[in-house]
Amino acid sequence: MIGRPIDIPIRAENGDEPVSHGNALPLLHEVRHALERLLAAGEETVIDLRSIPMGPGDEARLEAELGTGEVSARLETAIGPSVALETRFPGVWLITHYNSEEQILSRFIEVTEVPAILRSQPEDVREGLDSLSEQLLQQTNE
Amino acid sequence: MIGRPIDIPIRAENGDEPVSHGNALPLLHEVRHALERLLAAGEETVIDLRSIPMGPGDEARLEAELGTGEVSARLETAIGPSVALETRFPGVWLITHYNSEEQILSRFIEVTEVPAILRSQPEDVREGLDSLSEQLLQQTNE
Amino acid sequence: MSYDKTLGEALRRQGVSRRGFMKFCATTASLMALPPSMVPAIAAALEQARRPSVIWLSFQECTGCTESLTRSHSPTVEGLILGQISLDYHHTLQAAADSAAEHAREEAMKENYGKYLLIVDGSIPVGNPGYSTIAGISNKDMLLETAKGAAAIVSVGTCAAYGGIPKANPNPTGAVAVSDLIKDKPIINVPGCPPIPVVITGVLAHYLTFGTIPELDDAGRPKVFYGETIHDRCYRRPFYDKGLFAESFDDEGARKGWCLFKLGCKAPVTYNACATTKWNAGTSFPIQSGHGCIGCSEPNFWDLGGFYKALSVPNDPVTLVAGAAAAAGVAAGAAMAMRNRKAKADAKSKHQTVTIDDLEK
Amino acid sequence: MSYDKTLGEALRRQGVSRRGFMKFCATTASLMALPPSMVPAIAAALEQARRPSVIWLSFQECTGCTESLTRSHSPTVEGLILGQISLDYHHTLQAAADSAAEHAREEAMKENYGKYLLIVDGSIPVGNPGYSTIAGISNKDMLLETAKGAAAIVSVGTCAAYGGIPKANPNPTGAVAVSDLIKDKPIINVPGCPPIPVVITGVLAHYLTFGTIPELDDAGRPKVFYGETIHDRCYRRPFYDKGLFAESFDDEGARKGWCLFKLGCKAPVTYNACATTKWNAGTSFPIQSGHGCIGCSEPNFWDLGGFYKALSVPNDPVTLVAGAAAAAGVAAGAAMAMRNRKAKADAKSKHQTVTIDDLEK
Repeated sequence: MIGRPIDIPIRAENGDEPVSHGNALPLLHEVRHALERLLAAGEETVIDLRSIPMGPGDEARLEAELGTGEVSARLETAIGPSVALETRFPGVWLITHYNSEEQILSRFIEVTEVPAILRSQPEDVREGLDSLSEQLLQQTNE
Repeated sequence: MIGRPIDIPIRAENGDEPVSHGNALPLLHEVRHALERLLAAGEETVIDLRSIPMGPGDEARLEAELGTGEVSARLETAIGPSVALETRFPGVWLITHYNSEEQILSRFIEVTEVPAILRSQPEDVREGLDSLSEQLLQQTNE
Repeated sequence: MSYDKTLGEALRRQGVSRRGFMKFCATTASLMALPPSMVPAIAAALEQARRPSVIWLSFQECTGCTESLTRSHSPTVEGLILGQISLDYHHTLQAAADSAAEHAREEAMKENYGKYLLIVDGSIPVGNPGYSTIAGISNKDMLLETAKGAAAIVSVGTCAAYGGIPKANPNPTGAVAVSDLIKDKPIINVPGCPPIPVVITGVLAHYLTFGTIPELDDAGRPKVFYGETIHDRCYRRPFYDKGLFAESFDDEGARKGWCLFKLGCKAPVTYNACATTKWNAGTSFPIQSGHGCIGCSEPNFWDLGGFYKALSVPNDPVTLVAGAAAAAGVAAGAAMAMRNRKAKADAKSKHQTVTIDDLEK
Repeated sequence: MSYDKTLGEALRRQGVSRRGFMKFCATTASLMALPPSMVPAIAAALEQARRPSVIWLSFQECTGCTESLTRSHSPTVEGLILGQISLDYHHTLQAAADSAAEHAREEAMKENYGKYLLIVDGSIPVGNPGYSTIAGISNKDMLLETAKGAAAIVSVGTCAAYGGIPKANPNPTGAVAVSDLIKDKPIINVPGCPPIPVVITGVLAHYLTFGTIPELDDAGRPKVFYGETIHDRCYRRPFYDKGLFAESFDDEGARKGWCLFKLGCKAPVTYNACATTKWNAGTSFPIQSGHGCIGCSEPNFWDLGGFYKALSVPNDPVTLVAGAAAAAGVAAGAAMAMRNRKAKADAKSKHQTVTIDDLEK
């Protein structure tokens, strides 16, 4: 994971295992319901992790529970990179947006077949097509 | 690029620029037409690069012309990894399937909003949901 | 950035792809504490948004609010928002001084009369105007004059919103809040000492996006950021519910991250977004570093009786509150508590023995 | 892998996700040289495919064909296909020998009579049967006996398909091809010395996928792999069209990768998939390494008059063929040529001066 802020973790006395404050588990239940809606009706769910109360242990716990799955994707944009990781539960994706200094801007769990941000957007496709046509025209004229 | 086979390139006498055999350009025209169909009707196109005659210079030329775009994704499966790269023309993706020894199995250009292989598949989502439910049940019982 | 270009056009010219714009919108929605389902509406609005005129007045203040905002000004999403609303006048940040700066303010007022957004930080001394003047003009006069042509006013920081530390006993300057002087304009209070940078940006983003001011609570604060107490959204809330408290700053409870209520934490009566938005790009917030909330976004927080004095001690919360949580049939957790208001309300109505209603909003 | 599980079930149990299966299907389609648009149909068929019984007989051969196939047998897509069709009998690869191995063959024949796929490599000596026997049985007798119960026969390699090198003048063993002895079964010829591994696997994948044999040309070869000459799909074809030839193996033309036609390349009369499928996981093929095609997948290739003797010399191809290509209004290129048959045919019909029709298939 790139550019994660430094946690100031409150640790249990054994010093190894971060204390979990029980905030990851309810979120996993929410993810479960979202997966059921995705399968039943194709309904997508986005959870803004900034809106969820999270202790340092909670976020580690959540990430550990979600694990990593088959797909990891990196997106480069003019306002910084983003990373979309499929978790070990297919259809559950963890999306982190970074600024150009690799600080986290926002973080979402998306329950979807593919995060919207990975799809090529018609506006960009149109622009790319224009530039390809231009390039081919130049080569034909050469 | 990972695990690319070693080319035995036939090079021009200056030794720098691989000779292009003119096979990349027609393919780019094909890509242009596919992009037009994608924009006009949402129609997707897949081109199997194994079916196209390619000299060493041609493939390098094609890759150079396509360039790299905003998204790079890696897929890990039980039969080896795959890599999906958006080219600098949004909607045009280069997909390479590798075996578990990272040798190329097959290579495709996909003209689509997102390569099918990146989408979470209903069969896998169902299996993941079952495993999440099982996991949550165990934690509730603990 | 010129006035006549939309934000969508401006970003596109800066080489921001549609995906980049989507990321900008998702982050802006998060900034505004709006649900991700509103992203398409936000995208449609932001794409057409045009740069508003903004005048920023700093009165009796410590520059902490301006620092808070400008410290978040890296080439980021916040940066893009600030770039889009870039200020016509900000005395502290402006290179020009005195009459030249005043000329800029007067020009901006004239050109955008009735349409500009006025941002104020600092309280206004009315006891002795000489305590704070700008280019020889008293704070009160400048505020009254500039407010006339404003579409709305944002009071940034607890000083502008409620008087703040200058107004603390014995209030030597006769400091008052913006809302004490202006009665005929919409005023958005963004309190905090300082306010969370992304909350300031979030309010500005709301204005930029929708051209309106967000929904406010009784204290004039945007509900979306100040709708819940820090206690209700605190990750340590489950320890409170189980009756596990730190009793001193170096005991076992402190080390284990238990609830800081008994050490004077004001989270149960403080409305702010610290517990979820956090500070320094989401790194932490006071409670996470082991110190109780001092309630800095509440009116008169300085005079509320001591930062280390507990609000009140809950009656045997172990059996009462934990029992209620168990009855609701859910895993205890602040996230769950927040997201299951109804279940909790049901549980409460069945358990009349719960006596700490004042803390259980 | 048991008979009663489908391929879909078997892969799933091995932890292959649906995405992995899609990748498997896309690669299998590519293997079979079928268009990607057929992937959904292939997926549906493969998912339900059940393991067929396969018997492999090796006669008068150099083991090159078996090597070619098994060298592609890493834990790959090919490996999965081979795993699924895993052999009931293969004399060369089998640990058991002689009577024990023969027993396995007889068992497989009895249990799957009329349904098994018979694969043969090597030619059959009929002049003196003593040249090649297995467990004391002559090759001819074993072929005739095993063929009786086969659903279809695959002749792997030029020896089994057309007699190959053993049949080359003066054919001391009286070698013949499978098709010389068997007249009442479908025979698929997969020639090559050796055949391209993925072509062997592609034919087996076709049988596994669809339960049928692919469409064949007049020489009994699957059209999908042997439908075009190597010349027509060669990346050096544009040089041929421009009349740029290497005249020796170390001249400027050779260094620049020009056409090897004048150095005896048999690509214009050789039907095979080398130019697109290539060898060693798509790395290269003879022409790419600077040597002409020797035509090893054609009948009697050994006796065709010398590997380094040019087939014929085109008549001033610079003006004639380049003129035709220009008339078609397209950029010259093998890919384009292949994909614009109609345009090329039109161009040819307008340019009757083109005299090398024997090369322009």
